[in-house]
Amino acid sequence: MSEHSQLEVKNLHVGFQKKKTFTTILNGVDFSVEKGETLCIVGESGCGKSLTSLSVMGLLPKTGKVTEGQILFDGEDLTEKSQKQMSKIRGNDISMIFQEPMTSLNPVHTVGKQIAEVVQLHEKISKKKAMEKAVDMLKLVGIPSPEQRVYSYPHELSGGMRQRVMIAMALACNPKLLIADEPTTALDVTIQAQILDLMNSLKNDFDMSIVMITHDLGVVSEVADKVLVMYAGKVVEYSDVKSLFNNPQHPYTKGLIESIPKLTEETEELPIIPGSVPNPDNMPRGCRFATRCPHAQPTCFNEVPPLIETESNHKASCWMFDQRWEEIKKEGEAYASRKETAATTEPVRN
Amino acid sequence: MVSFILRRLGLMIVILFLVSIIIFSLVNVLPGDPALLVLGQEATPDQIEALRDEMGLNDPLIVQYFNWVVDVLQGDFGNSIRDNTAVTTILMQKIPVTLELTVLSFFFAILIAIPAGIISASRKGTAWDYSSTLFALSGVSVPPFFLGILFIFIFAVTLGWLPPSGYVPLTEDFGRSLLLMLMPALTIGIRLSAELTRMLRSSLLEVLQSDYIRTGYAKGLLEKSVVFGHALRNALIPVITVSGLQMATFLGGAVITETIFSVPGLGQLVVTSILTRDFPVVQGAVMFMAFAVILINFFVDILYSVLDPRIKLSGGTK
Amino acid sequence: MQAEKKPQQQQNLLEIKGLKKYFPVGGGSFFKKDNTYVKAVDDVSFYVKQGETLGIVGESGCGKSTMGRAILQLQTPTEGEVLFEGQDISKFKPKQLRELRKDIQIIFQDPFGSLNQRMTVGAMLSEIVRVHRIVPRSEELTYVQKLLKDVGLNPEHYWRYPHEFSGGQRQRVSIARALAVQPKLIICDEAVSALDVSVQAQVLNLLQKLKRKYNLTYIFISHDLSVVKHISDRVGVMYLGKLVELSDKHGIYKEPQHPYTQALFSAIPDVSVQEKKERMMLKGDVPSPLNVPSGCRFHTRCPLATEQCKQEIPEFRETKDGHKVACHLV
Amino acid sequence: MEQATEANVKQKIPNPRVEMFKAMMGRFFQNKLAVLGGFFTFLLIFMAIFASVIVPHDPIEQNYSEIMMSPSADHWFGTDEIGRDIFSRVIYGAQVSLQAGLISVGIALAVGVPIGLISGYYRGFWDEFVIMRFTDAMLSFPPLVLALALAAVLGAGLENAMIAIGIVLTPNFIRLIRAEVIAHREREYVEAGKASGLRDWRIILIHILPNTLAPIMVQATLAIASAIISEASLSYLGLGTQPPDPSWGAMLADGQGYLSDAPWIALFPGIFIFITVLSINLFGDGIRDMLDPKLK
Amino acid sequence: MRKLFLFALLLAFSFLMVACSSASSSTDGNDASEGDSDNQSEDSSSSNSESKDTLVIGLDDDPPQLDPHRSSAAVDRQTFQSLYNKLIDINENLELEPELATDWNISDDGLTYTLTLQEGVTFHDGTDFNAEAVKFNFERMLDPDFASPRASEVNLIEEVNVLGDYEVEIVLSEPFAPFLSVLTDRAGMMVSPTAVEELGDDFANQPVGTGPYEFVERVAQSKIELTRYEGYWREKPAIANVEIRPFPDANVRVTNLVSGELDLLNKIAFKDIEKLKEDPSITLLEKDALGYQGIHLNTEVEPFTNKNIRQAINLAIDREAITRVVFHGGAVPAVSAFAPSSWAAPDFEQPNADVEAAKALVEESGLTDVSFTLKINPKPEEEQMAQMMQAMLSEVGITMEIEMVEFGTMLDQLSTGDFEAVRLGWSGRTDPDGNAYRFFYTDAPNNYTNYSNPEVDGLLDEARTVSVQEERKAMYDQLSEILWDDAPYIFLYHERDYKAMKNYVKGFEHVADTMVRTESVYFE
Repeated sequence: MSEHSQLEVKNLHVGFQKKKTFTTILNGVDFSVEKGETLCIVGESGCGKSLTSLSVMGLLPKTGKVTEGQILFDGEDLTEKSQKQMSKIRGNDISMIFQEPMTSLNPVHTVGKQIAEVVQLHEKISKKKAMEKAVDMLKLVGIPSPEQRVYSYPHELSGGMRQRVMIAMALACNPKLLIADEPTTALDVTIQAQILDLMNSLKNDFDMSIVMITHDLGVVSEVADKVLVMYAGKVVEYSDVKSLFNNPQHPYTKGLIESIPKLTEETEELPIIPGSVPNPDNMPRGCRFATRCPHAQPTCFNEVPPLIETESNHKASCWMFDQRWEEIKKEGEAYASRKETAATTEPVRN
Repeated sequence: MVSFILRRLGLMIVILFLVSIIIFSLVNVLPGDPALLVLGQEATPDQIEALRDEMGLNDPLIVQYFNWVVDVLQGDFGNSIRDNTAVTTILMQKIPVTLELTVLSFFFAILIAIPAGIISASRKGTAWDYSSTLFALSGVSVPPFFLGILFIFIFAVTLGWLPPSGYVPLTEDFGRSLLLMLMPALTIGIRLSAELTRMLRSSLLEVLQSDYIRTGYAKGLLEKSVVFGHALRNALIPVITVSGLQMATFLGGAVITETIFSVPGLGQLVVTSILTRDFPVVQGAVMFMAFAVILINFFVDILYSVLDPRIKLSGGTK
Repeated sequence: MQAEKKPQQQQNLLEIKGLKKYFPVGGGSFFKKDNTYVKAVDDVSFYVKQGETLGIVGESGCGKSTMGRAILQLQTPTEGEVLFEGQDISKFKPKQLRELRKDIQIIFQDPFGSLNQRMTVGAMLSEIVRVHRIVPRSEELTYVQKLLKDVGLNPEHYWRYPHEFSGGQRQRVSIARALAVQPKLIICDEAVSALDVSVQAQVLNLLQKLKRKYNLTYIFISHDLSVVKHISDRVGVMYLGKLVELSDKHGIYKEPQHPYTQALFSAIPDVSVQEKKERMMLKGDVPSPLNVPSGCRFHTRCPLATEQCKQEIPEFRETKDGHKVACHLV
Repeated sequence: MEQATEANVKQKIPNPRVEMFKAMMGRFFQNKLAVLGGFFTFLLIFMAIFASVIVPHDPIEQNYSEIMMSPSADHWFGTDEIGRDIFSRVIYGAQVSLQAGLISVGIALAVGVPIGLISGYYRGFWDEFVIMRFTDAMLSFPPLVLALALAAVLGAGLENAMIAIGIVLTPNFIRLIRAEVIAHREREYVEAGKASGLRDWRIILIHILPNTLAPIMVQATLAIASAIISEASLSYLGLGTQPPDPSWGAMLADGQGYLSDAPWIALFPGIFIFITVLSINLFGDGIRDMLDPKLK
Repeated sequence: MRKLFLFALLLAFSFLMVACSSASSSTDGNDASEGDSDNQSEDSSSSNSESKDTLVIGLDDDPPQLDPHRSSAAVDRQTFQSLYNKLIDINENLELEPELATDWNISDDGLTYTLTLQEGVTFHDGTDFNAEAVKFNFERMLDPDFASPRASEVNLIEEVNVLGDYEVEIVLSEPFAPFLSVLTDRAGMMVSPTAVEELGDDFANQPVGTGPYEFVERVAQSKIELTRYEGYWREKPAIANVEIRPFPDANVRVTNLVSGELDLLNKIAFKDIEKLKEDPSITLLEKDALGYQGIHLNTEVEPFTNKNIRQAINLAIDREAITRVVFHGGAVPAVSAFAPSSWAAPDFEQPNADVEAAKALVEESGLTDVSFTLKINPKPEEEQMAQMMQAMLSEVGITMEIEMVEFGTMLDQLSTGDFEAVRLGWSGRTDPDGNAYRFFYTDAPNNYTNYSNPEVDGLLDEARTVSVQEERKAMYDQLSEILWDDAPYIFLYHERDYKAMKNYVKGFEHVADTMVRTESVYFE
């Protein structure tokens, strides 16, 4: 392993300016991706996983802002780059593919033109050469008769084909890092299988790192080397993929894995995580999962748990793994007996 | 494509048929006897009756309508009651005038609207955006006759820079023709540009939200290239529809502006013909206008499909 | 296709015979009608027994949702019979249909779109209760609040607007709406697909609970095999408007017979890191329903396709007890 | 999530409508121009209602010794060619304009909404071949020409002008409402309504109509603005309000002749039409933002 | 896209350049008045008349017809003066003068008119003008199938006899004193028989006469171009071309005159009188005209069946105020059908306005809540006047509503009697008969008021047979008295005629018939 990671995100805070208030959505996200490694960021909707990827790309909406933290790419801090500098990196060193292949391609240009555009942008080559490159890329991602397909418009292709085009476009300049934001969510399972397969094989060919964002743990198990589990804008668990599935640590991760109906198992009732994600304007001060956690103690509501290494390459952000856990539990029991009717502060709306 | 054209042609015929019925009935319930207008105060009742007979005004309406339609289908719109000129001849004289005015107006409108719309949308929320929005709204709100009068007051009466009104054909004196058309074209152009600016702004804002714009940025494009290379063409598609409709409207609808600036175009023709009960001219001119509207819509649809490859001309109605 | 002729130890609540739903494409010109159709549902037959859950699974565009709507007569079937408690409801008049709505209900996928944003939850539910005169006026509020409780909501939610709810809560409202008329059969059309995993589990459990409580029958339509398997007693697999396999869930999951079913199962990523099994990868995309392949519709993607598959439409026949497949190779 | 929160819930029960209203108001007041437009609109309405109290002179009183006087302390906007006070006339003119705007749009709504609802909901032959083709035909006329022809048929006068403008506006509303209904008809909440066994009229009136109100309201506001211009145009051409009632359009037409000698005769009514229409348009834009949170 | 944008920009720029350069050239022309290379006729006050060979006339409306025998609009006649000659002309003192007829004789019984014609006259198409042509013209007007509006003026003609090549005899069925004056107007205009036969109805668009100018081209509602007829029988006009352009809007017309687009206007708005008088670059000619303006009261409907009410209205209206405020002195109060310029103008003076007397009359009428609707044409001056009268009448307790009605509708309603009061005047004829007979004779074609008075009928009949002017004047004086008293028609004012022209336009003969006679005009 070289002296620094391909991508290293440190203590990232991102929020949105809404009229007069500023709402912080991402609250101290840390992770790193090594060269040639695939990291999956997993979580339910609204957990901030897409925002993380947009921050890395420097594509936050105008009202969004990185308030704290660093995004180190090849050791350089991307948060300090200007839009112009970022535009040289985007599409070239870091590429991205999106969830909706239906709408992510410009409907009025041919796919060939759209691929050629990125090539011409970053490599000073002629239009003709760029077009040839587009054909090559289409061939590479497994699109039949690419010579004709370069002249197709996006709407003439199926969803799977379009996602292949997106991949071709993303890989056209041999990026070091590919960010894939829910690339298969909109696709049917049989097509999803094809795309995941393609990505796995291309990753090896291109020797790049991948950050894959998904809500589907099945997909995670297919492609990931490392997994980052996020909940309500915070990292709750960060682990090696095997370790995560074999031995999930954080109550949220556990709940998530259990609540998926399994093909191989028979259950009458699914284990569930009660409640719903708290509103970003009304987050608990402490652990954000506390409102839904079966083990929650008063401390959990008030103090943010640190990311604790529970085993090698496996960290979880939960007081249960702290040395103080027994104390905390005792305190909690004492508190509960004092105030029988203590109500949690779960907000009504989401 | 062929089926689209066939279907649209069928539709056009139906609409024109309805238009002909509407305008014919409207014109024929207009109070005022054209025969009287021709003959004036000095006419005797016998003469009026004779003329009414000659003009076919004494036939049942159905018969009149039928005769008219049969003539129209043969390309004969009849003769003006007022001066007995063939309606087609009159239209041929008026159309170039209105066309010149319309084209110039569009030219101004586009000249203003495209930069204004782009600036407004890409600098959303800034002073640029507000001033261009305010301009656009003002442009939509100012009545054409007031704007026209204001122009005359400022540029012709007070400053004396421009001739107040009038018309010279382009073929006769190119420069002067344009000069005379300047104020009327601006009057229409400003209003039109206002509408197009608003349209372009909202359409561009919507497009700028779309996923493929994000893809453009993700590719490493700068804002300028994203706006011009990816957003503008998509955003212009709805704007073109509106322009098409507007152009059609102005082909016959610059009534007030033409009146104020004494531009002898179709709008003025229709107004005077309605007021002087020149039925064949009203009918002919309105049929032409409706036809122009329908035809332009048809071309806009085709243009639409050229600009937006997603649209196939399958002929389904929305 | 002949109807199911199974000896009925349990009563068949619903029976579908040769159901077809075609959509005309384009209008053609004024002069000629276009003869192209999207054959969204093409000759489908099955039955649903009282108290069971029939799962229908398939990829997008396979016609499963259209079938749900056609059963409910929200879209008039092009052909075929829909027998509910022995009566062919496809021949029903509007008034009879309105009565029928008390017996068959539907829950839609989109928890945002399926609720009227301008009405409070209470007004929405009360309206239905009132229209069908389920309870006297005076008991309406109590009844609706009890419904809300039944689906895990709060009685006070009666006065709330849909936009104040989370996705999961909205889906609960939809369930309450379906329950309001005390139906016998509920069609769940992708009812949990738009929900996050943790919420999805909550709703699935709720559906199970309600089924037991009110002795409901479900037709559960989804693209998610794991979910379908979890909740169903029997499962049907659809491909391009046709039912290709239908069996009880153990039969279909343990021994899938149709190559498409096999491929479908094989494509699902497993939520575990056991050693990866060998995948049966399908080539290409699902053909457009506008012009379906001849013979077996799956032959274009089927790894086992033969000449016969291209020519002949395979019969949907019973291969084992209660297991039906439409494939020449089985 | 549902347990344990009853205290919270109770606290918030009385105000969901209020909250929604507050949010809408918030969005509206965020748009400064719309607030300004709204302020002017209400000021104009106020002026129109209390015209008789506000004006310093009788709007039809003629004073031949004070002809075409430039604006002064006594005559704020000057006097016209037969010695009437322009300020008073302009204030009274607001009555005419606002009336024209509201009533003609009212007519268009009264005709357009039911037709649009029924046509869009049931589709079929009548919709496709009668109503749509008819609106197509109506829309292929240049609007002012159609209004002019209708006004000429009906005869001069404010009432007739309003009817003519109303008729011209109607096809737009039919189209808008029909399109909205068609869009909503495909929505799942309507299907759900049908699946619940609701009758068609109930679905149309109780479910679809309220959901289409927002675009209708926006369109109606904008239509009021354009109706005011249309009335002024017809009056300008002599087919609108009849003398001596002050109509801004007619005043402008009269004043046009005196531009070089007494520009105020034309300018003040012109400015008032402009401000009124602009205010209503701004207001309409504000309403659009208010009703559609996605747009901003 | 960028290319298109650039192109648009370029176009706009070039357009603005053109605009600026022409704008500056026009202002230069006005200020410095040299502009030798200037063929644009933007000259204001002086000099370069040599380079200018076209007289540009601004008319108040587009002439619908160029065929005098078809024409019914007053504005048509302005063009006819250039295209046609009349048999007889009138001069500035309203005296008859020879034109195509060099001499005329009236038989003692007043039935036979013998005309001697000018020799050597040709129509623009080369056809000779002679007695046959005159006969053809009258027969054309009398042809019932042709439905000429002239018919009512010449319907007393029994036969037209050709006595020689240049002598023609016209026989009337009954004596008609005003006949010669009829020949000074459209009925006396001679059109080319060959052209008529060739063109038929299309003659109206390709007129052929004997006048000083011949027809070149017409663009409806835009312009009519005429050029000097080189074969003209009299001295050829000084200016080579005439261009006639319609400007219905008076302001536009005047601004175009001031800015130099136009050389001459046939009509101005009264409010511009003072302004134009003061303008040093403009000559404003003023002349009493022949017409009268007023209100037709339908004597068959309430409240005008009541004579008191009619008289009350007559007295309630302050004609002075109207002529001052609305017409800026460009009109004189009227009390009869005969303008001051006419020899038939009555000598008596009627009270201007008497509110008290009017009130008394309303009282006397026994009617309460007297109200009626006045129909007017939608024109600014009409509106002003109507609103003034409205105020005046309300003072004597009469409510008057105003309704604006298009001219066509108004004519229709007049002829069907669907009105209470209509504001409509008469452009006037040289002979007083033309101003009175058709309106006040029982059941005459224009007797919209349905007025019938045997005494009036008798006077009108008699005045037609007598040819001595003094005798006729006495009759018309009596008629005026009766009409004032019966008041079926409220005479309001006589317009004066104004001709505004650039001061380099000379030689204009201003005749009370308000016609633009181009023949004598020259530039200086």
